Amino acid sequence: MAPKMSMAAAINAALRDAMAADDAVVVFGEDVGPLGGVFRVTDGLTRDFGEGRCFDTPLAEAGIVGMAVGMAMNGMRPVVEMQFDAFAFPAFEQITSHVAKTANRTRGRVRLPLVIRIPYAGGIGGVEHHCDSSEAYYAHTPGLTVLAPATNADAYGLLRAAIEYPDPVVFLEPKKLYFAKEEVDVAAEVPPIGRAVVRRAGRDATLIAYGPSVPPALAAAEQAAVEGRDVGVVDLRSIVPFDDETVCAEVRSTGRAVVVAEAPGFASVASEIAARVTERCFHHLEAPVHRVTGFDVPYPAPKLERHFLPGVDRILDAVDELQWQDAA
Amino acid sequence: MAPKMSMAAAINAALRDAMAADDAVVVFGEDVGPLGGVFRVTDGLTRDFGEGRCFDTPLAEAGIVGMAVGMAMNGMRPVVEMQFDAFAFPAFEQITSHVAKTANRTRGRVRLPLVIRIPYAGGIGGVEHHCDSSEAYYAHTPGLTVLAPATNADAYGLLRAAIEYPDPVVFLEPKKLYFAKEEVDVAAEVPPIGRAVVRRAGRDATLIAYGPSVPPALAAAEQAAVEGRDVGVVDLRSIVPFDDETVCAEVRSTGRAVVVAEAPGFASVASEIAARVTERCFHHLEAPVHRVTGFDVPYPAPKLERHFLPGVDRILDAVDELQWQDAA
Amino acid sequence: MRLLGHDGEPTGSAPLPAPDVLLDGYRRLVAARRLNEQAQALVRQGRLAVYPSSRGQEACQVACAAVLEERDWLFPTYRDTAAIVARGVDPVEVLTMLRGDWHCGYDPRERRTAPQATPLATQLLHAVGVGHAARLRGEDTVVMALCGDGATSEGDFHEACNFAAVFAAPVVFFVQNNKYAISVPLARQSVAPSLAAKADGYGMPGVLVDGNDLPAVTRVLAEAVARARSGDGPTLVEADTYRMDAHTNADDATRYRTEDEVTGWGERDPLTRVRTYLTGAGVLDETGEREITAASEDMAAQVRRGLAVEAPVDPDELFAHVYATPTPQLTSQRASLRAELEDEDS
Amino acid sequence: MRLLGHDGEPTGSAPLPAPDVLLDGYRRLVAARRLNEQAQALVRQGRLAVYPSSRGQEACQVACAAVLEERDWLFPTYRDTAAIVARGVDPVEVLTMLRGDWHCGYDPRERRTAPQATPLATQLLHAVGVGHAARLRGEDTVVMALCGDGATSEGDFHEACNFAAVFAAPVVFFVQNNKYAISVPLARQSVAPSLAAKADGYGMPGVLVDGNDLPAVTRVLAEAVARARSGDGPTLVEADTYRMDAHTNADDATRYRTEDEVTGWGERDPLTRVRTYLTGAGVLDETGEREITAASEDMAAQVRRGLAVEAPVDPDELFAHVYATPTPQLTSQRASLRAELEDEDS
Ligand SMILES: Cc1ncc(C[n+]2csc(CCOP(=O)(O)OP(=O)(O)O)c2C)c(N)n1
Ligand SMILES: Cc1ncc(C[n+]2csc(CCOP(=O)(O)OP(=O)(O)O)c2C)c(N)n1
Ligand SMILES: [Mg+2]
Ligand SMILES: [Mg+2]
Repeated sequence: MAPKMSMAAAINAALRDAMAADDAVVVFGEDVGPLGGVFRVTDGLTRDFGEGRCFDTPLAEAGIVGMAVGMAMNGMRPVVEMQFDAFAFPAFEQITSHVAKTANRTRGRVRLPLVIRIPYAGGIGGVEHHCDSSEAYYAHTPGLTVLAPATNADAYGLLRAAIEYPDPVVFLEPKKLYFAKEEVDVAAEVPPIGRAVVRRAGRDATLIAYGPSVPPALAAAEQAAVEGRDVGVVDLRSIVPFDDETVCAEVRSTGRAVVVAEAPGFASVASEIAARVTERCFHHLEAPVHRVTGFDVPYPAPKLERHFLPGVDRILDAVDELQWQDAA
Repeated sequence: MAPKMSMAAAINAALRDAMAADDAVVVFGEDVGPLGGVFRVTDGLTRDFGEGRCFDTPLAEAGIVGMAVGMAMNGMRPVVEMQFDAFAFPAFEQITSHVAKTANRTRGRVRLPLVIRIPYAGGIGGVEHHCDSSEAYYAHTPGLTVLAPATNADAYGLLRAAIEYPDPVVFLEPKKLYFAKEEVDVAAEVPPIGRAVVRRAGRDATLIAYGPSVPPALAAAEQAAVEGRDVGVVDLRSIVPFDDETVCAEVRSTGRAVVVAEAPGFASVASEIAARVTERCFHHLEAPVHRVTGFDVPYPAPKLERHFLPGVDRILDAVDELQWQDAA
Repeated sequence: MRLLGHDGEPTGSAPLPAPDVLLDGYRRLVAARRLNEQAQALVRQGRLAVYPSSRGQEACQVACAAVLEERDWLFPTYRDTAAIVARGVDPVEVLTMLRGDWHCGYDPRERRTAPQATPLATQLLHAVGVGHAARLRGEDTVVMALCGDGATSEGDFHEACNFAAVFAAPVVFFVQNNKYAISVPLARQSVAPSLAAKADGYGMPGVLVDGNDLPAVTRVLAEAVARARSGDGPTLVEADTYRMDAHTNADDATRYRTEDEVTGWGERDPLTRVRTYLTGAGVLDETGEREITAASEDMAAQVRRGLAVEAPVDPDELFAHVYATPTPQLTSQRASLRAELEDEDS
Repeated sequence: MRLLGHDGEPTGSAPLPAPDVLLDGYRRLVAARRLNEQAQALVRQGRLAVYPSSRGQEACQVACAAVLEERDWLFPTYRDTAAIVARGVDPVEVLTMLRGDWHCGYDPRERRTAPQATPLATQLLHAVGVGHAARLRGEDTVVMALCGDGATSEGDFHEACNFAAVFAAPVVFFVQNNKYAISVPLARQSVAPSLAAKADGYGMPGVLVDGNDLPAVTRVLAEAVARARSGDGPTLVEADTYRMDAHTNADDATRYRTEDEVTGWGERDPLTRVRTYLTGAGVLDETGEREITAASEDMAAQVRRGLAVEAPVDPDELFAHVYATPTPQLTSQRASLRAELEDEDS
């Protein structure tokens, strides 16, 4: 049996193993050095690999990402941390105008093998700006690869894959999953980027989720089973590229789908999933694809958080609405 | 008959009339002063209203938007210009973390009546960074109101409405429409924010478009009519708030819809429209809602632009694919 | 710039304020210290989720509020709770954010105090905008904009300083250089001779002041405010101070700094030297001290009482303030949440 | 810093380079000028969509390339075509972007010359990254990072300077202060005594140099390169120069500056003073001048020939480079575009 570790520990292990395997891998950001990051994800890296391989920078996110672009241009594989979701926004111009476009701009002559790690999404009762779900901004930007692990094993494996990838990856780490322990086999094969996984097969309906929404989706499926419905769960893992094949195969087989995501729903990744699944599976659908997402409001204060987040009940309600019976 | 003017002139007139009507309206940005803006949209404002009412700033977009936030906090109604789409990205943090959220953060005690004008989208053979369609980023951000006029009269009317609005508005001005002249009745009633308009009624299918995509949608409908199909066109005008009522009424009556937009399609406003129309009109749909959008690639070099942009042929192809006949 | 040595002896570089003025300042210092300690205690008791303490920085906190008129504006950060309270905002309201009730606990318009800014340095630009708006209307409002040493590395700091200088905006940029940005020491933030030296690059005066010296900080800030008010534009003031507590309670400061360093700064405590001086000057005796302590205890008790009440938060508030008029989308989302909650209740 | 006066007289503040070195510099100046003029002509003929000219700034363009070794990197902007060509990149390739063919016409790796940056100041951070990467590997690469006066107002300028200083990165920040950012004059960009003064705030040396004085710019940049190479970190160099042409052909400079101002700067032309000096020193005669002109005409003819060929652009290129391996989405989008084009053709 593989050892149990938290997602934070799994990511730490992935960074370590990648750094040990390749001298070109360097880690930097705010507080990632001696402190080991505010979530301790980079714990011990400076101590074990030296200040040249894992270091703190001045406090400036565009600076961090911009420097990573340059280092990637010059033979390195930078892995940078944005301290929280909303604190990646100062780097937005660097991300959209350079990280995403440099390979294309140079007709593939300059690729940027870098990873932007972002502690991601909510559910931790954080104060404002600490719980945003920003995947839509990145997923909409051509040239970025956007990953969001939901299990500790995937966090390890996908991060290893991301660091080895020739193109830039935005790596979204669900904060609320950082500390629960699960088995992680670091010797397992690295999962391919771009492939979803069916976490639970189901004949009646399909829940499509990623990152922090996978656990509530699984819990909802569990609960639905109790209530007599066989609901499956697809964990996307990779938002870009999108695994149409796996997702559509499931939806075609069930004829009903609900997308679950924390971000506000308007013009979101959930919208994309609903639209593309419908385009591809229209004649298999018994009901429109439903979306269970955050409301179209700024991430709320901690005391209102539970009303905002897509939880088991809201998912089950959406499943109930999938027109199981002819209208009366 | 109302006089003919270009969209650039209509926007200039809206700024002038708003400045004349309300001393609190101030215009600033890069090159908007003596030069009158790189598109001459602010031509003559400094001369006619003085340096205090229309002025150039240092070259820093976060600075411009951040200063606008402060001025709006303190009784002004700033209208700022971002020189081109992609040059609004340095202001992204100010826009998402402050412009969009200040009213909510303060429980409505501090509202920000400001307008961010952005010369928007492509079709002008511009070099890189000058043709991006960035509406998805704004539309996904709760707290922003996002408008995109397609006619010169709407450009005038919606900008007047935006300046009078109590909340911040992102105002997207289709660059490729800046210079063609149309009749504009500045005395006409100001159109309400949040209402789409049916530009062309149609019985067979509905094209849903906004901003720069409205003219090709209308041209496609024209062409379809020649080919014997009665295709309608809805011009959204307001992306947020979204006019579900008007859009869904049209789609329900035709049973077929195509969304047309220039931005890359993935996780875009077009995705949202397809998803929400499907949610609301599922049982009226004869075919899945199609999307005709930019490809999921960075905005291309001028010589490749025509392959990227959704044009009449591509729209007609999408209409053709709306399953008009039983599969053979 | 220093007026009062660590030992409470006047340095003589400029006259000290009148004893009663200084006594009043001392009263505020004690209140600010008590607030910091009370909030920390509330965190330990689980009544507050988090508290970024300004213990050790109280002279800065008190001074930046004291030099402002009612018509001026204060732009604080998450660390400046004591300054906000010194400006007259109810401490219970200020702490609302940190108990998870809402993003900004107070009405920013009431005391002309902006919401506590979290995204670093962003608020400095808002401060410039507020100042420039006032100036365009011919008002003589001054804006005090606070940030930390770490925040000076952000692009927004640069843009704000430059905009203020170019527009001669009535802004005082007050950097509390407390030597750390969470764990990152000043040396990793800047290798400039001082943060005040950054003023050169904007064409504005830059002043470095002992941030643990209440009369000195007050004097320097008052001068900067006067300059701004008279139309001579912004000033950058750097206060040399130290964050005595960890970044927040969630932080483990032993990972990045030594006990010795902390102890060393403890000897430069901003309260002690004023107390020593006032006692020496015969302005403060045991009765006075007791009185001051009692007042601060009253305030602390009021805070405890205020935070003991668990105010229910209405789920409708999720939707109420995003737009002046909710969009049809928000109206329908609110309706569906209400329906859900009714289902739950039934 | 100035070595050669407007009148071509040595100022004596430092020795001039050897005559043959200066003659070589003159040759490059003439080539750069000719390139600017040729490109402008091509715009008028509709062969180029747009050209941001560096006429008047040729001394800067030539010097910043000349002081670099092959192993160094150059980070240019849209205005620095002449510098890129001086670095050895084929002018036809460089101009590819401006004729609408592709975003970056040349292979950045071949001459270690980054793509011409359009989003202002963003490239300065990339320069720091390239330099820091080299330094971590123990290489002595130097990075020359160019920007304009306007770009110094951007947050990225600040962050780049600060990162470079803190990491002692081997970067030379070279600001061509040509007095305008499109229409916005320097006075609206900064009220600092100089842009070089911004260096103080980062703890790096800042040097102001006459940007129309080839030997002076070369000397100052060479010193900065040497400092960077020896591990002593970055330098900020400000060149006092002037943009003789409009921002681009799309711009109407008469809206914001006077003819007199332009004429005045014409008298400080960077070519004239070197020519005057070299002629006076007997190093340049009519034959030499003719030879140099002929060489530059050859280059111009080559540019004309190169741009006369309309290279077809393959629509597949839309999808080819976005990812090393196209996503399934791009593969299917490419297929549908191909099908469309086949339909068109048939
Ligand atoms: C844009 C942004 N990036 C990162 C953070 C996370 N963060 C919060 S406080 C802090 C350190 C700030 O240091 P400093 O400016 O010195 O202020 P201090 O906390 O010492 O008062 C960091 C990195 C943030 N709030 N905003
Ligand atoms: C981030 C960003 N904002 C705005 C622009 C539009 N723009 C292009 S050049 C320019 C002026 C730049 O002035 P300066 O830095 O002085 O360089 P110069 O053109 O004079 O060489 C502007 C505003 C841009 N390219 N990037
Ligand atoms: Mg600090
Ligand atoms: Mg310039």
